[in-house]
Amino acid sequence: MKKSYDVIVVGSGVVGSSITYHLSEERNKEILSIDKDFPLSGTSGSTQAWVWVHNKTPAWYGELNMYSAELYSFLERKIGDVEYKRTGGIAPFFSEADREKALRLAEKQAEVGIKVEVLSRDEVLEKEPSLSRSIAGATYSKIDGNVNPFRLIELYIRAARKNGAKFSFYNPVMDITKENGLFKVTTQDGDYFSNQLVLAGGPWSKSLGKLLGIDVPIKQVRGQIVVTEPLRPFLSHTIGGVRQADNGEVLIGYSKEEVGYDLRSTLDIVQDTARMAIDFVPALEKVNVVRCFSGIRVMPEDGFPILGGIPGIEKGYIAAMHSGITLSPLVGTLMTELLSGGETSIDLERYSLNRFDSLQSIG
Amino acid sequence: MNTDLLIVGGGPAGLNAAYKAASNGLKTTVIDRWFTLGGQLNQQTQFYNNLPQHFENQRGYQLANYLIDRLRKLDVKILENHKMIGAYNNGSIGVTDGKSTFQVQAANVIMTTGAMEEPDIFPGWTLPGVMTAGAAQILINRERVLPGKRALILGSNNFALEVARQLNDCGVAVKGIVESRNELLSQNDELLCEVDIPVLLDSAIERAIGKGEVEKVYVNTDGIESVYDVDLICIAKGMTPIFEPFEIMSCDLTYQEKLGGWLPKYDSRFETTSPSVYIAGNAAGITNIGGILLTGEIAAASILEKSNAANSLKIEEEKKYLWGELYRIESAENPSALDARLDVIRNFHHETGIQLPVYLDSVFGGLTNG
Amino acid sequence: MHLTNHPVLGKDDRKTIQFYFNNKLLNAKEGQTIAAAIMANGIKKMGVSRKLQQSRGLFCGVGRCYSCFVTVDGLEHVLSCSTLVEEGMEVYSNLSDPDVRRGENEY
Amino acid sequence: MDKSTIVCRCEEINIDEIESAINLGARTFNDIKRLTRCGMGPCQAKCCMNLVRQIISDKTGQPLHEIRPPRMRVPLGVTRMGALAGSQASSVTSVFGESTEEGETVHEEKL
Repeated sequence: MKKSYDVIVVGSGVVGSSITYHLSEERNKEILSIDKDFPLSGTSGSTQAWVWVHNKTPAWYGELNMYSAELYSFLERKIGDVEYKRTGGIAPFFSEADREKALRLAEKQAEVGIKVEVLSRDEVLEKEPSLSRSIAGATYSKIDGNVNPFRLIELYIRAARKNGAKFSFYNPVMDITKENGLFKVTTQDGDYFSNQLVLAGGPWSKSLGKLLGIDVPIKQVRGQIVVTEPLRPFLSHTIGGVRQADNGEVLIGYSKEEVGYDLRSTLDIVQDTARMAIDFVPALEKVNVVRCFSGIRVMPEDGFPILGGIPGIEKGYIAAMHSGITLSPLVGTLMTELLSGGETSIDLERYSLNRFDSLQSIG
Repeated sequence: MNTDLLIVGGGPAGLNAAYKAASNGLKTTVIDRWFTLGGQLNQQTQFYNNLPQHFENQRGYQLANYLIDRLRKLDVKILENHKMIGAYNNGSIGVTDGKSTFQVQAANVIMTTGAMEEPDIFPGWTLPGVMTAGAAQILINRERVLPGKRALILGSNNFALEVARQLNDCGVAVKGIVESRNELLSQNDELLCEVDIPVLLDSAIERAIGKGEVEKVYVNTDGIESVYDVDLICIAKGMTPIFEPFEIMSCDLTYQEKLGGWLPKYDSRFETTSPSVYIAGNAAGITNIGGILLTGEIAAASILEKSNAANSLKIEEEKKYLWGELYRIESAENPSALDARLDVIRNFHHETGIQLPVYLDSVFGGLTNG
Repeated sequence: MHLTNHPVLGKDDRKTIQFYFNNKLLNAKEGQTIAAAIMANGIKKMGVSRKLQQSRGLFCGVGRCYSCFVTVDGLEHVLSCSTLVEEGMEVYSNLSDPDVRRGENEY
Repeated sequence: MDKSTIVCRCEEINIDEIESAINLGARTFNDIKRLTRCGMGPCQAKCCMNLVRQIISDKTGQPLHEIRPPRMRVPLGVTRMGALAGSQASSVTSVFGESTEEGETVHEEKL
């Protein structure tokens, strides 16, 4: 394999492969994406894969998600069918007190153009008759949906390859240094050099940052998901915590635990998730649970994406965020604009690594 | 629920371990996913003539009844129809009875999860009428149901021959034992004496066809195709340890082909890499009935020793005897599996740096010298 | 076929009970599993596979392969090899899996 | 053997589909599982585990002792949702409620 590239993207998850694909579209750069494993073996392959916008706050963050969701139909025309479905999103609430909050949310989101409706119980049940009669209402927005993450990443990679980008899998990065103005990326399979470097390591961003002497303030958050046997299609919306996949399986999950990179499923959470499933959709009581899985989500310390140049490291960039599935089309686009030296369509200042007070060189 | 010792799996290894522990005063609980105790021993009608010395030689199902009756006389909590489905954050085991799920907190656990039969595949292997040899054996000896009228057996290990013979004796016409090698895997070919069961060496099942169930099977013998009108194919490819409950308990695995594939690592006390989680029976490597009983007993004795529940000198004497028996039986019936088992144990002790007990010198030495 | 006289175990003296399989009244022995009771009546097919709609029946016999699902008294996807048959039980083949699966990847 | 022979009984994945995943670069059972769904059905790879390991070994030359089984999942065996839930109430009152506290970022998407 060639040793020298214009850009090396470390990480081929949904964020890394989107950046690689979008960079490759211009066909003026030689690009290599390196992954320590096989794509989908980490966070991107263990997700409920919502493309979710409507209750992300504050509004400017909701807006970022909205722009990205809007790009999905355009993306599908370019890379193929990623099974993106704008099902509409329902976030149920169980008490009247929550209705006030819901109305405030709708008001705030309207300011940036996200249309959120606050539904009564009967309106929710009309949309989704299987939901429990004990809910009080829900927020609803047409913009939410979901995607098949396996197809998404596969097609990002296929399209990037078609445009000439190279991928190297099962190849951990062991060191990154700068030599004569070039990045030298030492991997298990040897050294690679590049002019520009993008860190898109998801939950491993912290350890990748250390190689460059920077602290990437992200946490690893475990989410456990319960999966049923395939059922006849009966849920048509993406519901906060519950959705039915194309193949009929229902995925239920809400948990967040800071336990490091530990992929075990624990019955404490699994049982609680099962209870929640029945609280939301009583008919699920009789169905078989086939498996549970855990995903390690990326959680920047303040919750918002880290996007842009790495302070103090010329031509070094980083993209680390929660909600990578929702955000990947937009992040790929913005990072391409940034690496190509142009102005980005959205000002990335707010998302810079600079914003963290704790940022300090540890090199 | 709290217990001193939880035994997951009420087959011969678990039952023997439970008896050992409970008769020495440990508060013992046995869970089994099936509606009866005894595990796969229940449908073994063959006569065992090489059991450990403290057992009378007898047929498999009789031994199962003996082990169950003996245990029921003691103060042991027995939960049939209870399945381990996972673990909690605090390390306790999650058990379901099909209606709810609860925690069992145990100072020690012995998991005797047994083994499963490996499938062997050919076009049409998913048709009804194709089943594991073990399933056919359950049908005739436990359920008293004939699984078919005319059968082929795929594979020629000991178990394949046992089941072929038992099917024959129950009135199923066994049309052939299909083996891809040029000789039988089993040495026990006296099982085929006095019966009309053809052996098809250098043979493979090319495909099975039928409407809704197996009707015809094409067998290729050295390039020549023959058609068999059978309605039953029994697959006997071999067994592999059931390790997934150990993985849930964070036990490290190792690979030993002679023991059936991937299995948990364990030491000379049959403790896994997960402290207080012990292993016995076929889960600790595919063995014979003697090995299954003895490993259960050694695991239980090790827990008694650790819990100071019995006189330590007495326990050591007992363990010496049990290991002697294990060595005697396995070296006679399955020396390569014994070799692999001792490898697993030696590697574990090598990794932890803990010395093997002196009384095992003869066992491990016996092997190196032999 | 029921094996009434076993070469080692002798006569089967278990009580005969009755159950329904696809609305047909069949005999079984008390203590048998549903799969065994169905097979004792000469039936091997318990249902069809989800994607290719191929026939499926008892395979492993010990509740690990999930090939022998049936519907029991209205509850879908019950393992026939590990559930005991009961007097009057209504059992149906597993024929109604949702045909929503694609050949493609999904989770 | 005929490449259309089923390997995974549950998801009905054949030899050809598994070999295609290996051709795409997959080297572990877990990766093949994600690409093909092989081993994701009710038996959770218990039947096809060693069949798939053998195919990986035949196709790539990796020795069997280096090919690990797939990650085993909870629950060990298919379990009714109601049996998992038991009679206790859920601790989750509303996913919505926890996500719209003032000043708190919303992380609804389970990425």
